[in-house]
Amino acid sequence: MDFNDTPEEAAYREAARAWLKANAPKRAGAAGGGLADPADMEACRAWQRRKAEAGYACITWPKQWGGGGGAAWQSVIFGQEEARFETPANPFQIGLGMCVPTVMTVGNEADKERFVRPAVRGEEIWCQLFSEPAAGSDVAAVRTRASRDGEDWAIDGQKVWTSGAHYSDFGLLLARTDPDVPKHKGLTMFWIDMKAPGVEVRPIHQMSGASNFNEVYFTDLRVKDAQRVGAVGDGWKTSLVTLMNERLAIGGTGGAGHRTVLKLAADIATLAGSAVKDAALREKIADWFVQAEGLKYTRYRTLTALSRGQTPGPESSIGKVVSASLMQDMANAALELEDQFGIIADPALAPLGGAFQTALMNAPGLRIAGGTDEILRNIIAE
Amino acid sequence: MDFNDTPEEAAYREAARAWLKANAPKRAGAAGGGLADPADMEACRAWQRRKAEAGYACITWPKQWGGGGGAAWQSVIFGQEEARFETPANPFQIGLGMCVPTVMTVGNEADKERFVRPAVRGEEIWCQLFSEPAAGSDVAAVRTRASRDGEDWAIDGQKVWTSGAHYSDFGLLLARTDPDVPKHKGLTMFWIDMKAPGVEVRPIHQMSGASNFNEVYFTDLRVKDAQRVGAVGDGWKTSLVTLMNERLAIGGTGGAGHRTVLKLAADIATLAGSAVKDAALREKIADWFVQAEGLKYTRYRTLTALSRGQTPGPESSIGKVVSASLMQDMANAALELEDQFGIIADPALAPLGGAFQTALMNAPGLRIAGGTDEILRNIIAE
Amino acid sequence: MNFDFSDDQKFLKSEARKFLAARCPPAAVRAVLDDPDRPYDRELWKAVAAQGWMGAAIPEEFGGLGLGGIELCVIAEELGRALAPIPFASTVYFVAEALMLAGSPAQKAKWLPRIAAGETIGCFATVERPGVLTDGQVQAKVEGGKLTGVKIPVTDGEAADLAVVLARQGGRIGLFLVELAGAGVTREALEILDPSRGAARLAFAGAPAEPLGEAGEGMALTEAVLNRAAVLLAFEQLGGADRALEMARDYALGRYAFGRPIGGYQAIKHKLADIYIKNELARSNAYYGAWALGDGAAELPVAAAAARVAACEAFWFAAKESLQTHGGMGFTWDTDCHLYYRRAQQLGLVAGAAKAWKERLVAGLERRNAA
Amino acid sequence: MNFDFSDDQKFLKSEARKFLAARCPPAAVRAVLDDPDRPYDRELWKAVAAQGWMGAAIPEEFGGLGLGGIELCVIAEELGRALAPIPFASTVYFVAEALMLAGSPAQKAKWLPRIAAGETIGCFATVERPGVLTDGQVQAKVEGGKLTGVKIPVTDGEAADLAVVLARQGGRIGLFLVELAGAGVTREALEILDPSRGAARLAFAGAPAEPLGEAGEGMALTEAVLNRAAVLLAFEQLGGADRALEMARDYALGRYAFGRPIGGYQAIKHKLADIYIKNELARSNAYYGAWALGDGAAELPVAAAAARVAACEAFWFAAKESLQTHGGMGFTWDTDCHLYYRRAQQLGLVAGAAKAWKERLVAGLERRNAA
Repeated sequence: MDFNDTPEEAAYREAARAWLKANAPKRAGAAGGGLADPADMEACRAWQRRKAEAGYACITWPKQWGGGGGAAWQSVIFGQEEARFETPANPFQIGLGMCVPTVMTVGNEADKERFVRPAVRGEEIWCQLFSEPAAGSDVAAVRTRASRDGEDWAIDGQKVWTSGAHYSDFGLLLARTDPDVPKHKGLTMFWIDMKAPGVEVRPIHQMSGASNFNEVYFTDLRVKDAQRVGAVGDGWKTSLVTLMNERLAIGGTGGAGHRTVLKLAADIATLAGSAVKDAALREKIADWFVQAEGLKYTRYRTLTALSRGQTPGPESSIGKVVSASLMQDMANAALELEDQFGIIADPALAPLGGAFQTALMNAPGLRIAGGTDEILRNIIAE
Repeated sequence: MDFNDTPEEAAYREAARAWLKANAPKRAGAAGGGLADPADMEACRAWQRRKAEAGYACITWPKQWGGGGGAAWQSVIFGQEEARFETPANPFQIGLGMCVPTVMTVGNEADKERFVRPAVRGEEIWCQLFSEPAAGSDVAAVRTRASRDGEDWAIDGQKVWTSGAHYSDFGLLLARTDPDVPKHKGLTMFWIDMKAPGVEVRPIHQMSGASNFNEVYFTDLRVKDAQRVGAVGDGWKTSLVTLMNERLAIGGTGGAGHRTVLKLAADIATLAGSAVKDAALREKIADWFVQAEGLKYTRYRTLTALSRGQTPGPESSIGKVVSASLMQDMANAALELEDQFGIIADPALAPLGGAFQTALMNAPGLRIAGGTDEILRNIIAE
Repeated sequence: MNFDFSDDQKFLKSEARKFLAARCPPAAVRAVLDDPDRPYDRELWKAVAAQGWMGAAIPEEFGGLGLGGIELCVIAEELGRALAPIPFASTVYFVAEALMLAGSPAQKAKWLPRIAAGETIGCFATVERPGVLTDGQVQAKVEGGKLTGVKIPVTDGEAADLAVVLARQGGRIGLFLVELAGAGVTREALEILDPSRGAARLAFAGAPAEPLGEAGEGMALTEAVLNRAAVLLAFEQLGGADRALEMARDYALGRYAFGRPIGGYQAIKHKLADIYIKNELARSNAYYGAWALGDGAAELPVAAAAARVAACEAFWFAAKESLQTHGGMGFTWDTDCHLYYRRAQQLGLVAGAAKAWKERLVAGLERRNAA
Repeated sequence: MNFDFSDDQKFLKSEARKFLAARCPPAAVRAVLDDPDRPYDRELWKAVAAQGWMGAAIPEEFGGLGLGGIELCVIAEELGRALAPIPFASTVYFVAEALMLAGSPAQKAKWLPRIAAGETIGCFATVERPGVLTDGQVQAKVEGGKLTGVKIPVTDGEAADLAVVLARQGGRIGLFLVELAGAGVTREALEILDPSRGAARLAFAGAPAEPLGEAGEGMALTEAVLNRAAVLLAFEQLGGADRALEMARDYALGRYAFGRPIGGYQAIKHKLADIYIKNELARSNAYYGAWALGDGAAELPVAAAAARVAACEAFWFAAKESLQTHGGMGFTWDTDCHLYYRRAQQLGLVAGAAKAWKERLVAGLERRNAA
């Protein structure tokens, strides 16, 4: 158990820090807006490409596919150092965290050759097409139909809650190929071209005003059998590979944390004096700190296990259950401190640029996207 | 909506108060110890008899059966006034709140004649024999067997969590009379003599040290068919009558409340000064107050509905779910205030006679007895 | 003792619900939400005025219906349930109550009939910066009958004709009446968490202001108004919380996952039960507050604080967990969950957050225990 | 960076678990619980001493094993899991740590070998009355090398040979070593929440006392000892919390209601998941505390506070909800749930309650942010 860098780690960290100082761009635009501005997206791609060229993208992946050929600890250290900079948003996370690893695990050689390198370099973006309107959190209830048409497949149906579909080049699709077997047995996975005819993407207008998610409609979309990922009927099993990667990929929630609350409190009055001296607030801050730190170190435990070649346990699933509610509670408490003034959402007028008002409106989505709290508790309990 | 007494209510209240002042005994012994001391039990019986003679026992029941022949509002007012006195424990509550009302609702005339009046006068005490080791909260899973033997029945099996069985004269028993029909259909209700041969009562040693509950074993217990309460096979339906009465009968939890915490806080230091000025504690006290008051007024709403001849809604079930956890949280917070000193359980040394240490050890039983929190949430949700 | 509404009050409640179901469907709320230039629903305001609701608790001599505080609570619950996008609370719970508490005969005679008729919209302008409202926060000043200073945020400040303003005069803090159509008033609409309601920044530069109540009584009067408003707002919150619970239950019963309605799963059932429990506790506290309000009881400060604390907790919990129960639908713009989520925050903050009311509650208990 | 135990540490852990499963079954805990005249399990104490655990973190020159703080954490977790009824924490986490922090060479040479050998039992006597330990609470006095005053409660005060006592001398607060077998010491066993452990009231009337550490450093040294003890106790709590979760899970899987195991119901499943989540967060915080302890890092005060806050919360929640999961069995004397329920309170209070540690944590964060 050691938090200090070994000499080797320290050297890697120093090199990463120097490279970041020389190369990190100013942050361009917020991810929250769905990357609607092309300039924002270009900044994201440019940063990913620069990292890939320096071996800092997909650090643990083989060099032959554009990765860094490095170890898990290098990935952790680079992540820690990158977090100190205000780098662009990361629309590649779903592709590199879930879809492409699935292709790498169960896809054929041609697909790996074709897709891995451009994804690493930020040239192609992926989305994940599992959720459906009638299925919700129950992936096995997928109804989107893939029917044989000679050697090819024809796809009809609808997906929903597809993050980033509006800017994605490819999608990993779960479809029903056999309606006559028990529901989790008749599924098959495909990759699809999101720009192909027969694919229609409709952004979902969220309560926060942004549109990060989409509905995606398929009308007689033609797909070659070569686009199949894994065997026919193995879609459910394959989706578990993807979702396991997802749970590992979802990191902290970002946003305003306990430090920000302390900052807010320093300027605010309560009935009994300054909020920063208010024991009720201080105890809450301690509780939040312990949760946030607990999550951080739980993540380190997961990474330690991975770096030793072990499979992480259920502790790797607790991140989102804890962090989303934490964000909501913290935002609510911060607004309570602002008292009547807290209703103001204008970033120019609200304390700290309206950080907590924004967090309050984003928290519900975070508690739901990627599996509700309830579904994750089931996963943890099993 | 009116909290003030009407002139009629005020007159009744004044008479009740005067009568209580003249007649209420000093409290004799605590109910917590399972009324092991015969003198304690005698004090309980004497007080019940005196109330019955003055028309203050079972105020809403007909006079012909020993009740007060009065209205629900009179019962409420007498209850409020009685609560101001330290009266003896109430071992009659299960009989008068659940068992005897069931006999009154579905029993035959002879049983009503035989049982109601002595129960009202505190001469005979009843217990309820529903729960079994393998059934837990699931009453329909009862296994205790009642077999036909000519005109009579022979009873074999075991009950558990029987409150007051060790001092009860009679018991209301749920037994399986037909094992061949679906499980909630083959049940029948009987009254039994707790002193009859074939009944063995074994007290359960609780974590708090007390023994309020018992295991009750039946070995070839002979019961006349006339002891049947309701039709053969109607036991499940009849038990619902009993349990509905139970939910109405369970009142507040008693024990140390928010006022006691304020009193404790006045004498105690925190890192930041006096506990009574500690905002974290003050906010908790406000939360507890709101819950406790909310329960009190919810009970008034139930009583108002009853006094208008309406059936109360599910709000009448929330009392125990809220109050048991409230008691546990409050005790835990009070011990936190006492800090290292809080481990001392000796009433002579612990602050406020160890009220919170006692509450802490009683709370788990309260959260479980009479249906766990989980079972009550199911009831509320349905 | 009687702890329920009377038959007349129940009739009023059911009529109000029918009226609002027809006049204030979710589409009416969204029309205000989606249009930044619409601070409130004028048609609904007129229709509500025609019902006489603004004057429900205003004496008949001032053009009101002369009903009691409890009748106003009944109306508040239904307005809260419907998320009515009108300046009712500011006008009725705050300004009309302030006038009835502290107004001179002339002030009452001038303004109460106009409020009762729906001709005057009011706003209560006390806050100047983040944090709990304390003496130190009040910088606005009246000199020679002219008001100078800034109030932000002022709920319904954009729509209002008449403001009750907290300000200093000669070192003492008092309440003042200011007509907003007059000179020296600048208003700026604010972007707020719940755009189905309106709020503004009001800047005063020598606006004519007349005292409301005694000089030096400003903080005490504000507290008295807040106590009354807290009970009425608690009923609005209760109405919203009950509706949020209904929405969650209806969704849960109609939605299937893993082959059965999600409402059949204990995780959802127990969540609904938890919402129900908080709502019922809030309802019981609100009823006690209503009695104290209607009866003018000395218990009002503690009863109002308890009603507010319970109602803030209940509506916030119901709104966020109802949204959660809706899953992915819950956080879309087109599902109504976020309307309740926003309104729960709006009502939870508008008369001061629960945190401050908890402190008031315990201080009240200490006074009571000492007495 | 490496955030897990080493293979050697894991081996130590599994050996410790096997050893305690054999030597410290629930029956051993109950034997102390049920007998007021047995303050601890002497046989277990001797067996543990033979393993060398008391000296795990004591340098070899003083008869210890010279392992690190992390190895002691490993042992603590297993002792906590087994609810070991021995004065290990008082002797090792408090007294041995105090000696290593502040002892003179002579004091170390005298006492550490005896502690390592299991010959000396220690206790840490600081508290005199209810509430957080502050300067003002310390009334015990040393004059001319003689101690006068009362300490209550003193965990393991009945069993101990050596006390570290917080007292005033010439107006300054310091720590003192007092041999309890000597003159001027009266002990009285206390009735406590967890009778599987022992505590006493210690009255001193001119008992010989020698200073431990600098005069005037008493509060600072106490805090330093508490920081170290908090991390070690967090591991005991973690061990207890994990065992409580296992008991709940095993019971839920074996218990049937309405035709299926209660563990199949979401209400129970989600309760188990909630316990698991708190336990894992506590584990992660405790690991960080262990690193800070082992490394002597400047982060220790904040890391120790975080470890303690998380561990107190986790063990209390696990103990009470595990008991609840057991239903009616849970609150009987004969089911082991109440042993964990009692121990959760005991460990949650013995080094000061979480409430006070939260304040320490935030004060530490403020210092860190200011730096």
